Amino acid sequence: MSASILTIIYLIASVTFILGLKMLSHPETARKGNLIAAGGMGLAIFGTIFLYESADGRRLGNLAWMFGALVAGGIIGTVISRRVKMTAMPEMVSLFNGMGGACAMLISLIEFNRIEGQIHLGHYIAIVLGLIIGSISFAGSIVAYLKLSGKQKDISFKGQHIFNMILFAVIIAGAVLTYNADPADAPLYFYATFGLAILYGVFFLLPIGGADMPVVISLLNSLTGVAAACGGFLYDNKAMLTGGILVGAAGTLLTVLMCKAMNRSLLNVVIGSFGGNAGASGAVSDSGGHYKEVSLSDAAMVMSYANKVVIVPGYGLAVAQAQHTCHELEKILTEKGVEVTYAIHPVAGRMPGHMNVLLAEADVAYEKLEEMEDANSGFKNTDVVLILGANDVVNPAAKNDPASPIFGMPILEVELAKTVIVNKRSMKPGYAGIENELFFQPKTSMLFGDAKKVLQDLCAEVKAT
Amino acid sequence: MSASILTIIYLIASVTFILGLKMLSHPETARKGNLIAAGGMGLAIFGTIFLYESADGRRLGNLAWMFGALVAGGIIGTVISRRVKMTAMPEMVSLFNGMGGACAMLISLIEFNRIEGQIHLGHYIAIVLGLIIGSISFAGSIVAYLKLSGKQKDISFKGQHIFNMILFAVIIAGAVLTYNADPADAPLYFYATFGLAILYGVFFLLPIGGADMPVVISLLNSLTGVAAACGGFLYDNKAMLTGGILVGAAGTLLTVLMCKAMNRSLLNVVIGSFGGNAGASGAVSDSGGHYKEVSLSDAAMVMSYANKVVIVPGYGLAVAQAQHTCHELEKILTEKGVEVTYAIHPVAGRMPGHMNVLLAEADVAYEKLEEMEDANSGFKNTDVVLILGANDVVNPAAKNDPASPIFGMPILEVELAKTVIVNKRSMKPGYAGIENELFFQPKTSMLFGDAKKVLQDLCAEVKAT
Amino acid sequence: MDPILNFFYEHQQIIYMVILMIFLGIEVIGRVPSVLHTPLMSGANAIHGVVIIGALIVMGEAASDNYIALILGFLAVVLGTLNVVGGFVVTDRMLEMFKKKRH
Amino acid sequence: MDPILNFFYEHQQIIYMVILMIFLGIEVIGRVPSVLHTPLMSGANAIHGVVIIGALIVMGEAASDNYIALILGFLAVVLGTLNVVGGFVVTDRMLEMFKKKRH
Ligand SMILES: NC(=O)c1ccc[n+]([C@@H]2O[C@H](COP(=O)([O-])OP(=O)(O)OC[C@H]3O[C@@H](n4cnc5c(N)ncnc54)[C@H](OP(=O)(O)O)[C@@H]3O)[C@@H](O)[C@H]2O)c1
Ligand SMILES: NC(=O)c1ccc[n+]([C@@H]2O[C@H](COP(=O)([O-])OP(=O)(O)OC[C@H]3O[C@@H](n4cnc5c(N)ncnc54)[C@H](OP(=O)(O)O)[C@@H]3O)[C@@H](O)[C@H]2O)c1
Repeated sequence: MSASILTIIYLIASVTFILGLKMLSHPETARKGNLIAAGGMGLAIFGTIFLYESADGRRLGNLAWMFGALVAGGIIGTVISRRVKMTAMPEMVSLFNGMGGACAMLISLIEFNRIEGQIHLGHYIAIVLGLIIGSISFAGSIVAYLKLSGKQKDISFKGQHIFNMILFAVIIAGAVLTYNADPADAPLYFYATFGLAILYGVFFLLPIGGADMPVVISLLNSLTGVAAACGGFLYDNKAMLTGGILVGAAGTLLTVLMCKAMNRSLLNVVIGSFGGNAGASGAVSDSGGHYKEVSLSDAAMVMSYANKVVIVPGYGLAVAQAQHTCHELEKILTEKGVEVTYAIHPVAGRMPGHMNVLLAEADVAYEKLEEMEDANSGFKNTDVVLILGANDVVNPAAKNDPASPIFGMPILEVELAKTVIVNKRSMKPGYAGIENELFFQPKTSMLFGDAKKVLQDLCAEVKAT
Repeated sequence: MSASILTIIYLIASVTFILGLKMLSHPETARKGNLIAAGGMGLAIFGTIFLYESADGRRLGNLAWMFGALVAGGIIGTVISRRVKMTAMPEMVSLFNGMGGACAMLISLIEFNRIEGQIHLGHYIAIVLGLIIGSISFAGSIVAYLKLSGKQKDISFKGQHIFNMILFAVIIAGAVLTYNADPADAPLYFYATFGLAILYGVFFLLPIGGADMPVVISLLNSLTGVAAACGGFLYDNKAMLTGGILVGAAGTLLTVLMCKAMNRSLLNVVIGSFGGNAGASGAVSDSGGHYKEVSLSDAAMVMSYANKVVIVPGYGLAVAQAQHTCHELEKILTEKGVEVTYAIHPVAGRMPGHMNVLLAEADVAYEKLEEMEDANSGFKNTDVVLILGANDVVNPAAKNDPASPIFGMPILEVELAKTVIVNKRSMKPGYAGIENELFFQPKTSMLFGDAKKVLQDLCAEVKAT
Repeated sequence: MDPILNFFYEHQQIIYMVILMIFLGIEVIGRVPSVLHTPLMSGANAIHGVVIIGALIVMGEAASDNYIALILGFLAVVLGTLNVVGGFVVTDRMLEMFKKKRH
Repeated sequence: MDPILNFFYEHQQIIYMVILMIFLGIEVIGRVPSVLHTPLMSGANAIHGVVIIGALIVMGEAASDNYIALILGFLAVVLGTLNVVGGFVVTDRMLEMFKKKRH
């Protein structure tokens, strides 16, 4: 009886997951979708607590512990995620993803201890897969989190990838050994496998550059999905199975789509080809070429008398938290009759849609944001392009220099505009860690300083003129 | 062993069905998709013949009969469908759909006779549903076929819909009775249900006007899908189940999409509101208003000296089989430096995409076909619109006259063009069976005659000028 | 109530499959341009010809002296084949037309 | 070979569900605009928090004196909840931003 009600509850949950994900991928319905999925999740959770019956027909016990855990997790989760700054979102996602991985991992650990005598192969696979994938995604996510929040630099050493592959092979071997070993030493192998999986997760992430993090997080995300699905197989639980696989599949596709947007192949994201150099940014910079600077007042002047100004926000704007000031400047210029729009590069910043989230946070009107294609067609009749802490996304090398690591990535062709004003703090390169010839072009002039500070001054100056 | 191979085969088949349908809905991949699905189907069929094992582990017998049937069906099917004229496609689809329905129906009949003693409710439902749905879709499709090929007029009588509903209720009752009746008279009820289902199929289709046929065929199509799914449930056969449901779902959506395109609600398609009058076309026509005619030579003249001519093909072009001549005219005009395009209304003709199929058959270049939206925006700087056997799709009443049965249906706004030349054989109305005020507008002039004949003469005339 | 619940419980796998297929069916053709409505309908029509499998099974399981079953089965297989073969061929012919357009 | 075949045979339902879900997962987010990549990732992230159900089950089935299991289970549930709650809240916050844009 209650068992069949539970099946229906799980069925509903699965449906809400599918619907939720579907709605999440359309701007109008996204938010509703998220809530729907959340609702289904809640249903599934409480359904399980009150209706689940184990094989021998017993209900779940230890309810006190359970609710304790739920409340604790619930409160912590809400607080953290309400507090976190918009710009720290990727870290957050990564962190929570890690939690899910850890959860799957722990389940496998416990289940392994509950095994008595010979175990059905299918179940063992589910357990050990859950353990391995869970651990990898847990360790990986934590490293990703540390990196994104700047607590951990990229580390890469010669033959790292061969090392990783070997490590992975050993893990598989461990899993097989555990199954065939006699009960006495099975645990030994099992925990070894566990440890190695954690290790692999760490090494897997170490070399990957911050620029590639979102992609990798999305990858780990789909991994966790698969881990959850293992649980679903283990408990023959449809909600877990469908939810897990759904995320596994969608996540994988999403990862690929992200790579496309950044013009990277998944493979060399994982091998961390250029992301790797990221840490080494400083090194490359300050080399040759002549660039001219522009004074605040001149910059203000040029913009106030322009017909069309396009603002190109980048990572720098985000770190400087200058979005509000930027919106300020936009309003002032608009009052002066200048047409101001924003050119949004899909991978500007550190996460996809980073700029949209950022500017939306500052109440910038949706209509003012132009996607890359439209922006590029608009530049030729633009008087001034104001680049705020963007670099790679406006680097002509992506078009002109086949040798460049970012060659082929679609960019904002700002050099089509009459004048280009670039705000950044120095001549240091961006995440790709490469020189940007744009800065040395005659029509470009640099406006050094922290984005926020500069924008405040610009506002003042423009008001003045 | 062979059983498990068969499961895999069925799995592959299901996947090809999904992929096939997916690819079928994108112009580039459509044809490949069709072949893939066909491949999967073949696999499933031969897999079944050679690997299927009944519950008691016996292989299938009567192979001679089987192959006989397969060959017979195969040959007939290929020949008919190779022969049929492009414009008779809807009939064909309807006919083949009927075959599928009949197949499901026969299966249920046989299975019913194989029942010994008390039957599991689930199975009975599968059988009787298969019978009812199969029969309805069989009978319905045949009627649809007869109507589309002009062998059967629309028939509607007062309270037909109430009658149908009652009939349907009786059918359900019959199904229930059969289950509860004692084995002796069960067959009686069963065959009664069967007969009534056939009857229902006929009555369901009788009132529906030819204009609505494609929609209804699509509806019957998804019904047959469900019938197939019943078989899948009956034999616990995944290929049938997935394939059937897939078509059932996709078919239903497609039906709705078609209605949208024709701006009809599914409900009043089924209630056959205006489709009904269609038969009565002649009646309404020839009433009041003044229209002027244009001579062939004048028409030719106007077009040869126009800068932009837009051809609006309609059902009349199809029945006249004038697509090739039409293409001819287009080429001649183009040589004369006239810009010629075709304005394609989504529901012009008698099946969606009818005009595209037709013109493509005549090798008209894809680029020359304009979808309704683009066409409408182009008309204002069009010199001559040449309407070939189209009527409802250019009837301004759809925009202006809330009383009109087609009010609200998006139309080609040809009256925006400088001059409109309408070719049809008389002042008779089109499928909606209503007057078309366009014909009486000052800028419109009629060019009576069979589309093919008229076009041939036009070609000659234009060449001459 | 109870029997229904049990039905759900016993056939949950099937029910899941049905629901997932429904979603897929809708998702998969969601963005079909109206030009392709007819070929798509025809293609789908061919696919539900899979019902022929059922026909093959009943006919193959029929006792070889049970002529009613054999004849009905024979008919069923013929009709099913018509649905399948006719369906796919017609669809292919229609799409051939569209093919032409692509250059 | 044989064991694999049998595996297919025994678990065909599950395998079907997995494959269908894969299709659905791909179909469903197929047309997501790059703007929504992050919220979508975050939403998906919340959904795989469904793994918490497993945690609840192990913890609920643990003997009430088996402290290792209880503690690990407790941890698992906490972490799972974090994944679920955190995930959905973060996603909602991100989308709130987009919401604003709609006027
Ligand atoms: N959006 C995504 O999804 C995503 C994901 C992964 C990777 N990425 C990668 O990240 C990069 C994004 O390109 P981007 O042009 O936005 O950023 P970028 O190429 O990393 O350049 C950012 C620039 O901002 C400047 N900057 C830093 N702090 C600043 C501050 N406080 N005020 C003013 N300027 C400051 C830096 O120069 P100074 O140090 O001289 O100030 C730096 O050159 C691309 O390579 C993209 O592939 C993006
Ligand atoms: N495409 C679809 O999917 C679909 C499906 C269902 C219903 N419909 C309906 O069908 C209608 C299609 O509109 P339509 O404008 O294409 O066709 P229509 O409104 O039916 O008009 C066709 C016209 O062609 C003329 N005609 C017939 N034979 C001719 C010939 N041999 N030479 C020249 N003219 C000839 C007829 O007038 P004469 O008799 O005076 O010649 C008739 O007025 C719409 O009402 C639509 O809703 C379409």
